[in-house]
Amino acid sequence: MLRVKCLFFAAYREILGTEELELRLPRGSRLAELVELVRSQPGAEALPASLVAAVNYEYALADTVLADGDEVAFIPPVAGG
Amino acid sequence: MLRVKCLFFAAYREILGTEELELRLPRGSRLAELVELVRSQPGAEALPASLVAAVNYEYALADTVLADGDEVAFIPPVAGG
Amino acid sequence: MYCVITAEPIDALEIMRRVRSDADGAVVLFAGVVRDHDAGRPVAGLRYEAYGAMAARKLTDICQSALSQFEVSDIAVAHRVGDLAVGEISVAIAVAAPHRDAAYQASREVIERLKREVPIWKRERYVDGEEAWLEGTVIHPPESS
Amino acid sequence: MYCVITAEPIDALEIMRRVRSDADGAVVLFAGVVRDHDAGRPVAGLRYEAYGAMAARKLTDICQSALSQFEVSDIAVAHRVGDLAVGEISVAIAVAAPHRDAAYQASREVIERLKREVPIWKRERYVDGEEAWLEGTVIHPPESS
Repeated sequence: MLRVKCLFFAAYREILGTEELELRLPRGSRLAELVELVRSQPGAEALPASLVAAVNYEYALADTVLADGDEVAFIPPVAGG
Repeated sequence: MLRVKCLFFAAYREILGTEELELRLPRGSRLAELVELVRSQPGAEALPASLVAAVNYEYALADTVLADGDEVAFIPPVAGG
Repeated sequence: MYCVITAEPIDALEIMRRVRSDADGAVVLFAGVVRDHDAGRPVAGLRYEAYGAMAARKLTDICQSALSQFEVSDIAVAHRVGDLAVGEISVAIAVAAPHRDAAYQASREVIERLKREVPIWKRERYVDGEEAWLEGTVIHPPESS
Repeated sequence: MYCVITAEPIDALEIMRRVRSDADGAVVLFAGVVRDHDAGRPVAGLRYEAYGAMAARKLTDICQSALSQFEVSDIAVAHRVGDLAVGEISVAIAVAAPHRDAAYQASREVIERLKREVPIWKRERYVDGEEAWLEGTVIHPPESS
């Protein structure tokens, strides 16, 4: 198994009621599988159909292979400036 | 006769050795005639072939008719900023 | 180069001073400021939230890329987080360059990319008491990972 | 609107403060600064000379025209005259606007027109002791008078 730290910001944090979850997946799992796991959390049905995530501070595609200890942040549409 | 106040800036002031001259011309004279009068001043042969002038703070063409009391400034190529 | 996400008020002059050197003839400063309205609705203030560690890295990437793309000497960026009142500076970008054209272009590039790519979110507090996260720009991850 | 030709050091922050109002989301400041070189030659300082009364009028015309051309709230410009050392601000232009695009465009328009149209001259003092009036831009008077 691998453990990843999931971070939720802004509207996503409010939807899930938490800013951080530690989730476990089988070794070799990809970001797409983590997204499915996140979607199974309580309240997650309010998340949008498309989710953007950053793995270890870089925006990542759904086929990115995860490693133990990765930090995966779910990034709502950005509005800085 | 009409009297105009002529102002010379930067390189032109140095060429003519003065920053201000009061010159007299016949009534109805145009800027072109004032320019000829300026060119007859001591040292004026060092002025460039083309001179730009402002009459009462507005850039003016050679055919501008002058009035008594006008302020005519000879404007070297500008370099502000 | 200087890129920070900060909870402290931004001193625009200090950001400008960080970039200028004696070889520079132009400094362009962009300051984003909290407006008293948005889409016609009166705004009382804003709350900015950032994914701090990633935001600072993304800003650094953006500035490094602008430094190599344009003939500029230095770039400094500070983005505020937390609660801001109308009139407060949310972001300041200073660019110094030997010539102005490059300074303007780099300044523009940094603010446009910041708005599209840096993980920062904005919650508006309206005069009528309501609050809402602002509709933002959807990130497009790189085509290959 | 605020347009001055001044012999006093320019306070960039003060120029910025003059333009911002609560309806503005963006302020762009351009600062022209004395460089330590020109065309490869080491420069010790500059002397700016202006036809003061006309320069202030021309600046005012330029700012008024930018205010009507772009969606900006206010513009302030200060241009220094006299002897300046390397690193001193020769010109500061602040533009405030609800949105940044107009602020950048108006800022650019004002500095470009200032350099082409305002009667100001620049004498460079080189490190080797020589001095020279800078080659400037020839004015083109209006086509009809």
